[in-house]
Amino acid sequence: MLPWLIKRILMLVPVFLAVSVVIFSILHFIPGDPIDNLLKIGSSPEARAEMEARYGLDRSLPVQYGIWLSNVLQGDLGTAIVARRPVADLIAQALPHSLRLGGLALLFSTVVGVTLGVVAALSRDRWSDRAIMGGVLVGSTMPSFWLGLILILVFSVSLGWFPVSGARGWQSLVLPVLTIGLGGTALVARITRVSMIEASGRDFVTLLHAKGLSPLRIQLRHVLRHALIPVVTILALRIGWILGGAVTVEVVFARPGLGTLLIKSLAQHDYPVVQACLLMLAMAVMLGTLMGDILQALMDPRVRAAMT
Amino acid sequence: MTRLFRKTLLSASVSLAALIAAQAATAQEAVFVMATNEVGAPTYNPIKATMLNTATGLIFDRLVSQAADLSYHPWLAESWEEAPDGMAWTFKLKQGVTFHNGEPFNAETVKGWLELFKTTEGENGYMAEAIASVEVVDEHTVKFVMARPEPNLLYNLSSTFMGVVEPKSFAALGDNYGVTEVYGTGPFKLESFAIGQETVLVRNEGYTWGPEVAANHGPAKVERLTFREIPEDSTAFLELKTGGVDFLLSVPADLMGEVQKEANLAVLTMPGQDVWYMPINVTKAPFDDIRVREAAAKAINQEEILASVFGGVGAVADTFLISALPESHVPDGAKIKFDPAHSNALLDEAGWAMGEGGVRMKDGQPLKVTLWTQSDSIFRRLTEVVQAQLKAVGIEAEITTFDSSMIRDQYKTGEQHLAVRSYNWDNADIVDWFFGGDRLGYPNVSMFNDPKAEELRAAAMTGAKNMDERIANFTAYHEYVLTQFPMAPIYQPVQAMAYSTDRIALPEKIDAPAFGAAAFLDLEVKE
Amino acid sequence: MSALLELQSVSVSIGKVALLDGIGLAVERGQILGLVGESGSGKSLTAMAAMGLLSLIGGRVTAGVVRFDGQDMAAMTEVQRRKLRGRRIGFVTQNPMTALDPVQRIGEQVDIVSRLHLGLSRADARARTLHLLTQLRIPEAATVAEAWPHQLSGGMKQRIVIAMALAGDPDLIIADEPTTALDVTVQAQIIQILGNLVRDRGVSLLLITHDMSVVAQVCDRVAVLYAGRVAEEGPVSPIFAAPAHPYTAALIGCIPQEGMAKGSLAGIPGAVPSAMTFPAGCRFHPRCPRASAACCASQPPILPRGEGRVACHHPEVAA
Amino acid sequence: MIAPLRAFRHPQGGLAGCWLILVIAAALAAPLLTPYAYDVQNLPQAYQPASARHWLGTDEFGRDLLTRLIYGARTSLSVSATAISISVLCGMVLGAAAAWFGGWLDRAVTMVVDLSWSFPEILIALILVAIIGPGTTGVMIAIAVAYIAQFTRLTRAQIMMLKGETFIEAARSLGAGNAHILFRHLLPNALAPVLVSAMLATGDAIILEATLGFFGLGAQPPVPSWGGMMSAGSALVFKAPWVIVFPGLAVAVTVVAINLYGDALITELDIRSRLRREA
Repeated sequence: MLPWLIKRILMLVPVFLAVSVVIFSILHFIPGDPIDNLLKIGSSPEARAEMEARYGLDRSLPVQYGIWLSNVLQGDLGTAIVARRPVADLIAQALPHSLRLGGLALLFSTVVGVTLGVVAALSRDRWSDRAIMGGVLVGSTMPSFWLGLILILVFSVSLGWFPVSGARGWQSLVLPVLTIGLGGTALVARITRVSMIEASGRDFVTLLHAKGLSPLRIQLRHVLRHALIPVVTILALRIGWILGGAVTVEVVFARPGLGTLLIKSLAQHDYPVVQACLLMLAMAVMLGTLMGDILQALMDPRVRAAMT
Repeated sequence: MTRLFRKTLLSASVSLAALIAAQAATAQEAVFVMATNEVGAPTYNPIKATMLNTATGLIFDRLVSQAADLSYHPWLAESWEEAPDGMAWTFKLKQGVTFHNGEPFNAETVKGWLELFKTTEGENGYMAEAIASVEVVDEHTVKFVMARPEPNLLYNLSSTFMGVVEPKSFAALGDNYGVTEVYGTGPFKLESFAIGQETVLVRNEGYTWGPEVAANHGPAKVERLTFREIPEDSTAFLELKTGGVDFLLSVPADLMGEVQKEANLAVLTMPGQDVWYMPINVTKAPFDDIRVREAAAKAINQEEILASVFGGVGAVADTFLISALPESHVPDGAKIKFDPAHSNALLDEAGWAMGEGGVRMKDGQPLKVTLWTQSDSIFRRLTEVVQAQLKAVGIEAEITTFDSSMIRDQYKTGEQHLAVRSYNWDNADIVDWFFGGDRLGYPNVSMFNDPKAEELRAAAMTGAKNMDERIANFTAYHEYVLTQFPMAPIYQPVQAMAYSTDRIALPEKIDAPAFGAAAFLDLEVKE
Repeated sequence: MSALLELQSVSVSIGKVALLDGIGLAVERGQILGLVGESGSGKSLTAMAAMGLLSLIGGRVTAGVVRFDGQDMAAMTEVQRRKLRGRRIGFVTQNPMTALDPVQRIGEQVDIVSRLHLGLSRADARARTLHLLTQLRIPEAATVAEAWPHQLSGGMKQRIVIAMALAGDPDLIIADEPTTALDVTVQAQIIQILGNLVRDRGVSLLLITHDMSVVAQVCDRVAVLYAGRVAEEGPVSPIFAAPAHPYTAALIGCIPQEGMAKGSLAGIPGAVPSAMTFPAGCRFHPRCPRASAACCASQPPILPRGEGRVACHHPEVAA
Repeated sequence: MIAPLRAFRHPQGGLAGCWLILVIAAALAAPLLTPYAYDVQNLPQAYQPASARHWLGTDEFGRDLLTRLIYGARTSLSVSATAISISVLCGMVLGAAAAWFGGWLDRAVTMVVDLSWSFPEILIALILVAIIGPGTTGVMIAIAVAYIAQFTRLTRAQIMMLKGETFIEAARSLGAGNAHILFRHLLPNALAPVLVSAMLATGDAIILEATLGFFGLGAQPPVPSWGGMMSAGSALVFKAPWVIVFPGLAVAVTVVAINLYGDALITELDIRSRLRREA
């Protein structure tokens, strides 16, 4: 498995390079110039040129890219143009918040989603199945900012259980995690249910029944195990999705995090920060795919076999 | 290795002590929410920044303080004297003052600071422009040699931008100054700062040199202040309502009623320093025609806006300056007031005839203009009303919303016809800032560059030998600008703050134009 | 003593579609009953009905009785039925490639049967598994027990499935086309193994197949199924000597040769009609060389004939 | 083309279909349905709760909320549907080309698609709006691009699956050219799953449009869109909750309806397994 892992990681290198090119170049299409924020109004073109030189914006794009990439590889994400401090500091401030929120949301949607999916699959086509899948559908069709606002209105304003905004203590995580988690729950529950039903129809399940095993044991010990393989793969693939998808929720709850940092920097044309944020997300995505593959291998001997 | 170990141990014990101290201090701490127009200030560097928040004024003291009646009083300067010809100022400095990093405050540091202020690249240099050089008379006396008389000097010295900076650390820290570390002489020290999120200040225990206008000269009564930045007013209000924060440094007019509904919340109002207005781009057709500008300006129904958008709190604006300033007292004829009949007549006269669908037409072209605003909800709401009011005289305005931090760049393109903006300043030199011919694009969003105005502007900015002359010159400049209709004044709010009466005890009187150092020195937290 | 497994006029439907119509057959103790028919004639459904597993595919018995060892399966609780499955009835599936849980080791999949039904400990169950595997002539049984299903060949997997069926020490094995998915050489081995089981262990066997040659090889009796009905049933030798039903005759007449498509009978034109379009009268009549007006009009009753039974309006006419 | 009608026979599909028809009809006939204009302010009437005159109440400018909701449907539905149509067209071309020509093109397309699929649509759209600029057109293009990956993936998978089928082999052996096979055989057969998932994606696009509207990036005032209405209402949620509750419900109910109807359609077209492979 180790050679496979090394090969797999090496395969990420061209992907990383491609992503870095996309991230680097896309931002140069954004109209507006961060230098404008820095220059004294009415500054001379010389002052402007000097400022551009200072941030390396006067070189050709490929050269800028080369410099940027080599800096990034050395762990230097540059200096934020508007915030005037190392981008790494900003990321270091934001990332823990995002990881906490994203991680908990992932955990929530996995646990709740799988549970609901299993219950729905076991009670297939009965009212409990319909109720769960209906609830899940409705849950997934509510815009997350709207859901967040409604949750604030109910649980913070009316009931006073949780803080309205910010990131102070675990209480402030409950509503944001719930807001993001509910959307993810729908996805997980749906995939779990479908995979369970699909797996239940497989030949080996008939034989398990013929062996006299109890249906519950068959469902939980065998069918669920198979059903979880796609669930885990998709969840791992969606790590970046969950981190980035927290944007709206972070804004609604006025929480610090990669999303708010990205939105703000995007609005301010603070290239180095936007680039770093996107790079972080892209790396989370790549890491997610890798983890998905590893988890799949751990869960399925056939995949393991294909690796060697 | 051992040194490293000892260092680690030391820092660990220090941080543990700090932690325990922080725990003990929780009783004497309060959480504030920054005013929405101060959200996102990137630095606490008063020399470089174009935007400074309330916390800056608590870190840095100024030489001069201002009372509610706008008169000047001692702070770091005990007394001062202006030469009869206005060409020199002598300041006697308070003794025993130290910076947060232990450096002494004296004539040398004032000289060092002002040199930094004049030489550092930034937009604030004009405030010290009239000072030719600084002479150290003795350790506690400093003399400003002037290049020209500057009646506005005391105002400038009382502004947060001229908070006295410790020069050595400023030079040493470079770009990190004001971001990671910052040293002033103020009643509070910076503990932590996350841009756009939160600033924590702790009490300067040795502080005894508070401004004359404060009852308590130090140290402050509250040990620890947390300033949260919440961009959305309604979120901030809900935080206050649910006890998440103790004090909102700004409350929009439409939420004041909501605050008053709550038994344990109260509103604090102070005279406003803001003006909301609609800049009109004079270079962009059809607004290159002064008649069309006047028509647009007079289509704005300030009374309706005051009543409906701002719940009747505050006052209408009919000049560009807050009415507390003497320079705002221009003849009635120069004031810009709602007059739809006149607007319609002017548009007819300019050849814009009323067309179908209520939009005026000329040469087959509809009277369609762009109207820019920023994404904060109050701006969007006001802009929509402005849009409807323009529509009423046949001008169709198309709104484009920009992020508030981005809109300044956008103005530099000069592509907008109209915009809705606000400023916060209590000095007449704001007319120069927004209509000076050398600041086209931004801040001169109106792209106003008029030879006569430039003459009047020079006289107002640099030609006055004393305050009376300055007021007269600025009034003339202001009046002329108004008659050219490069903008339409809309509204002047009051400064409204909201706080929890369970948690906060305000001083009886806040003798300052704004809720700053003086108020924070006297403020108490209830147990 | 009654038959070990007995189906009396069993009808089965899935949803509203009636698929089996009055099936009657019996597996005597120590005997092998061959159940023959083309694809779609209802063989597997009969097996599921015998196992009491129709609910898995959404089917149910609408009429008739399934008796195992004299007991009515319908009268049992689900738990009782579960105790029959694996313990007294072993099941060998059609496709060994998909019959094993791909993410569980071979040994564990066999062990569970004896642990569950015979109450053996983990270690004893493993010992029994290894013993069974050895008996089924699986080389290096211990290694195989630790292997994953994907590491084994089809024939090997089918032996594992047979081992699983035997692990509970059953009285009856139902083998649903156990050789269809396998190579011809392997097919012979598997059939031989199954045949030996009956001889050596006294197990009864319900062998479902479409292959008349297999029936001729190992079965004591044979039941021919066509479109959800029993066409003919009886001891193997008389039927092979003189099949009464034209369908039986056709089946015998075209014992598949190598290279023929599986599941089809090239000798008989047409195909088994689907359950939605069963013709009236004798369901075989559209393909039957002897078909008469009576065949179109009415369904032939199943009547005793010699030691067996046949359902045909024209059983006398020689093929 | 009968399947869309047959989907009405499912109780949920029928109900959902009726709601969708209702919403679309209301959006089309907006001026006939309401006596109010969506943009005329009546400031003294601001923040009125539901009443006989204003069935859903009024917003912060005293405008009738129901009127704005109906006109808002115009914006929200047309932006989402147009965006998804563009997306489907581009995705089908890309996916078909990748599947058909294979090789480096396929690898490149697959990589880009896989990667962008892992990013939330909202992020892609936000960045694109930053590039294009706010407003209806910007949002439309942003949404379109954000969903291209999904349809490229789906089309590619369908074509890959169909490529191996006998009728394609038959066409090829009859001497049909690439273009002929691609346009006459492969794409039409791949169409049903793509169209159904396009319909489902339109639901997601409505949410995305609303979210962009919430960030103030969608239709500019006074033109109403569901997201824009909620964005304005979010500041007043405790004062006039109806301003945000009703547009939110409109989004949720419409998207649920699209999903239920789509589900019925999938059942009718019997393409569940073909879609699932792509889930």
